[in-house]
Amino acid sequence: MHPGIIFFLVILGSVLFHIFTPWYWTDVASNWGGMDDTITLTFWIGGGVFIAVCLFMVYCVFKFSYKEERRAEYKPEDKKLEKILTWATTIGVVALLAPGLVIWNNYVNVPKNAIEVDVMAWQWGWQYRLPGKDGKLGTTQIVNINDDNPFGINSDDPYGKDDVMIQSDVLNLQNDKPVKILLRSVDVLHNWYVPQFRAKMDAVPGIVTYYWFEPNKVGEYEVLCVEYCGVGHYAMRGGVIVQDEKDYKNWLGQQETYADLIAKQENKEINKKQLAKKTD
Amino acid sequence: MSEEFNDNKTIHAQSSETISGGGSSAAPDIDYVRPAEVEEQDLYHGHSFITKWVFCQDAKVIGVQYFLLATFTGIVGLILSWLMRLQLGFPGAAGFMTAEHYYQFVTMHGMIMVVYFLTALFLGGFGNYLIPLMVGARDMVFPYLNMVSFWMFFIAVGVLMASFFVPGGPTGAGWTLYPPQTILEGTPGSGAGILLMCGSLILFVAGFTMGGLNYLITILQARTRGMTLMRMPLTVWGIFTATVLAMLAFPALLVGALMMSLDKVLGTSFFMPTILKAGEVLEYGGGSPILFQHLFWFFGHPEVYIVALPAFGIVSDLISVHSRKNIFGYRMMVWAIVGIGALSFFVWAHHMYVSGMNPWFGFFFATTTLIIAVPTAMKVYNWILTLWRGNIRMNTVMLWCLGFIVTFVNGGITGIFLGNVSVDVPLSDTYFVIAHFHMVMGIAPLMVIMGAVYHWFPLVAGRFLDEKLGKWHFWTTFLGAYSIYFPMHYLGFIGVPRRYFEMYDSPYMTSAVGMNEFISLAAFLVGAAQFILIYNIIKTLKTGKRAGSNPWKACSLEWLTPSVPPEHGNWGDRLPVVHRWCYDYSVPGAKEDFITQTTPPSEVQNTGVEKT
Amino acid sequence: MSDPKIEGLELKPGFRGMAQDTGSDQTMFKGVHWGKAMMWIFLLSDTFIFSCFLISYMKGRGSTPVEWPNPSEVFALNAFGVPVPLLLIAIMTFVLITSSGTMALAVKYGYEKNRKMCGWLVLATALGGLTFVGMQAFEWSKLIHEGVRPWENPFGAPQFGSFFFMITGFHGTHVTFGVIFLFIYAYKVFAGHYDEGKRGWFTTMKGDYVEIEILGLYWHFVDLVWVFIFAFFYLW
Amino acid sequence: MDETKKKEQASTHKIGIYLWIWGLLFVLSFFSYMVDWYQFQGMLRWSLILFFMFLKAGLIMAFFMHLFWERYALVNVLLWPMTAIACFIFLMVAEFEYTLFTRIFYFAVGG
Repeated sequence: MHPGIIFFLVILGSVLFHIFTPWYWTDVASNWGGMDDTITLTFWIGGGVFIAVCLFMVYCVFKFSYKEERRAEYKPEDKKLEKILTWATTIGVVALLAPGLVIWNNYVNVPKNAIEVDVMAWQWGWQYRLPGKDGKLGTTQIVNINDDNPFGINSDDPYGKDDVMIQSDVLNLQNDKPVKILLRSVDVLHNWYVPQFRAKMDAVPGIVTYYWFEPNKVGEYEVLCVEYCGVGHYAMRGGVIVQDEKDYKNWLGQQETYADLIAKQENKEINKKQLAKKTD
Repeated sequence: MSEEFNDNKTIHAQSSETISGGGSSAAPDIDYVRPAEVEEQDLYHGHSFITKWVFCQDAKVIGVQYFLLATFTGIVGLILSWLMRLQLGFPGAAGFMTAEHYYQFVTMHGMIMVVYFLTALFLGGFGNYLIPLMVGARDMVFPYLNMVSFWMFFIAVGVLMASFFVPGGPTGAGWTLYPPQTILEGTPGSGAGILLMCGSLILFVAGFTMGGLNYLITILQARTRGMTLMRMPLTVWGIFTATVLAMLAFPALLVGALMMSLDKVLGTSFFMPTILKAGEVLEYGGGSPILFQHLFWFFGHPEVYIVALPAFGIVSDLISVHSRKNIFGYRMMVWAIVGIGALSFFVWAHHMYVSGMNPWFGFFFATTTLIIAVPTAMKVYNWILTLWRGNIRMNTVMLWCLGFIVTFVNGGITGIFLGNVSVDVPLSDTYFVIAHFHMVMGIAPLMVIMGAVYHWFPLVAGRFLDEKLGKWHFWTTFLGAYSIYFPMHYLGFIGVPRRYFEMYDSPYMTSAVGMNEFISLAAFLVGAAQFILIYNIIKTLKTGKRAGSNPWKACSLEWLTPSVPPEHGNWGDRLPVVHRWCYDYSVPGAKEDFITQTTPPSEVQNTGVEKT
Repeated sequence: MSDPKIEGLELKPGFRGMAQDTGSDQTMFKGVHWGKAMMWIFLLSDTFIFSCFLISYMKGRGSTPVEWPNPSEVFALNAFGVPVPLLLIAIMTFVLITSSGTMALAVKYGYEKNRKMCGWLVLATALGGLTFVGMQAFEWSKLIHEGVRPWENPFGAPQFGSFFFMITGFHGTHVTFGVIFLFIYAYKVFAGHYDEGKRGWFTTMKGDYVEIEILGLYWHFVDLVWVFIFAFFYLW
Repeated sequence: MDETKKKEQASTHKIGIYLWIWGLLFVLSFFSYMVDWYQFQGMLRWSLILFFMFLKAGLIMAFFMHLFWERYALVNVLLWPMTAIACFIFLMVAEFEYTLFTRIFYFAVGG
């Protein structure tokens, strides 16, 4: 069999695989459908180049196979052809880059009405914190973290008192409402990623990173850690539940705030003291 | 010792008397080449076994030494990849495999393949063997330093391999070695393992610097008469540019490795912020993990091109020789290599789009990254335009080149996905990335290495490798590797994250099980197929067909040595004089379909040869 | 070091000359000795090492919210009972520049094949370097005595000590290697190796006074790096 | 002056130029020391420091390292790679400002 045939079959197989693949992205469940569109565009342009180049190669292999009596063409360069190809490629590249940059501009500029969510990562788990009535998260420090202050909120920060604390790896979000995910880590790099939302960013110890999205499909999603974070990396999961406004408000009302926690601790202290007094 | 040097009287420095004419006055002599600028090089000729084959100063022997040692580390890397694929395809099939082991294998596989296999093989192996031959030098300019370079590499490999046997094992922090992970208690190999890794890298960089200085100065300052830069084979251009990149990029790795070691040993906080580990706040504070990522990728991205550029260069030569046609658009090819090399220093943070760096960098790096696509695409066009109206020999070497074109174009296109910042967001840290970089800097350069082995083996050993075995080797490798990495992209689309020890508990990922099994089986097959080459080499060395001088009818200098395989000193009594570029194939009107670089113009008058 | 004479080629000046050199055969750097070209490329690579160190220092210092110690006070030295800021550093700079000057003259006399002058100047450079290393050792011990450690210090951000010891240590290592080679080369000059063209110990190349220039390049580079360290570490 | 002597002189430089540069380096070092002595602050301090630094570095490279007399092929090979360093520096300045911002904004004690 002529090798060209096999190369042709490889190209054909690649195209067919792409068309009939059962493995493809999950349905997008956030506002980042534009990323999927850019990927599709890249597939059209890039795939077109791939097929064209490879088919041309296969054609040459068939057409110009070695013959003792034939001489190859002698043509060191063709300035005009090279110029055309350079410009065509440049145009293709610009066509790919432009939408990419537009979406990135959207990605780094968070809408004003986004709810901030503090996602705190450690080896190996997540917990979340939502702003209270004042709409602002309190500042934190890792050294403050202990059993009484699981998020390390600075106690003298007035914004921190009403912060809602969710000590579970499942986060509830309101449908059609933008969220700004503020990521921090107490030990190593992590990355809070829901494939259906498309967006991701590393959580880096020592700084706070962010990204935003707007969930637009009610449902339950799985959170994966996608930045290698040690031997438990593959098992570091979490969850997101996207709810309607009513369900969400309902859920939010049941959560404990930092002030609640402090009060509880103080009550415990008082009870203890009273108990001690009684036994005296 | 002095009798071991060449006596200057036996090898003449070519003075101006040995060339005819002066190119001026009476009869303009078209064969005129300027007189020698630099004195003849004295060489140290070893006599004992040790000085001839072990501590040898002959670049060709050093090249083969590099090749063998790099191949050895490559086989170690291959075995590690088998173990990883065993776990991924058939979880639990290897009973001893824990998550610790898995991550250690991932790390070592990555580092070995990128640095100790590909870099060492292309620059140390092919660079040492081919540069002096291709530019017409007697040897590298500093043979002693060259020898030390190899032995530093040897020690570096030894230190790296030693980490398998220390308590805690080798480091398991991923080949990118991102802190704080790398040096935190609980990460596999966070003690001796990471220190040995850093030490080994520092040794490698030191050794490589010695070799790299040799390659650069040999190419820049020791070319033979008539050999201009624009007459050099693209192989030399590729290796040259890659070496420049290495000289300027490895410093960042060296600094990163050194600072990481200090963080580990002295407890400094270069990369270590305040960390809460198991309820305790560690004694670190104030450092910046992202700084390491910048240093690492300031090295890491040029490193990609350190591997790719020699492959570009070599494959250009192979395609040209075996399609009996000059490489199309030579000047464009040279400028593309140089341009890609220069640009590669301005794109590093496209590996860090979702790392939490300053988000505005995304715009800068996406733009610079996609600019690189233009010269790269030009190279691809020129390869296939070289085939156009050629006279293509469909031998094993050509097959590897065609395999390279397919895999490289495929991997290059997926690179555009990942370089374009917002497309990278959903795809980064998934199997798409794994598939992309294995296709473009794993399989594609490997195809070139194999092609180069089949091409230059007749020069190194004087015998042809067996074609039939070679074709088996090619088709299993190409089809197998393609069916490993092409479908793997689609697993990345689902969202299967990389560096997962096992992953089948998520509902939408269970669909990947069957594909993972298939990929693993293909990986076993491809790995095993590489041993065909080893068998082929052993067989050929005993019974292979003798090649004789210039068996491929090539034009470039390395085939024109007085003896095959070339001896120490390469050129016998006289250095060659070069009159043309190395791609004068199928010149109209010429007697044969190639004109060697040393053929003077007076012998090819009345042909359609163009002045170069 | 100055325009070489290349047979069969008229060297043009400026950028046209550059294009011509690049396009010509055999050598790109016309008339530049192999060893000298190698040293230049090596120094380029070394520049990248020091740049990476200094960039890391900049990033580390810039991103810590903890106050950075004031180098003007930390490195002050008591002279006649008054603390003089950066006194020792100023003297160290003085010594290093002095040695750089003697080295430059050594290269000059080397090219004139003035064995005696060249030898003495190389020796003087070596002694200058030795003084510098000695003073650096004194500075280190003073700081260590004051409680500065690579991982902490009593004045402020812990990274101060880390970067200080690492960068000056790396520079000091360069100086130390330079001093060792300067002594060796001083011996070789006095022994006349460069006059008779004696081969080196490990190389097949014949000795030539160009080796003094090569060593000089290295030594001036060490001085050059100090200029940057002085500006960024002590004056910032 | 006969031909051979001219050639001899062409390959080496007059001692005066070295002494000049040497002296200039001392003076410039003294000036940059004075920047600290008089405790200039802000932009003035920075521009003076950088000015003296680059001037000193330039003098050392140009005359002590003979770059001024070298052919442009070598000079350009040495200086162009510095653009990569410059790019690295500019980006790292942006990076440390961003890092410092997030640290102060999210971690600073008190609201």
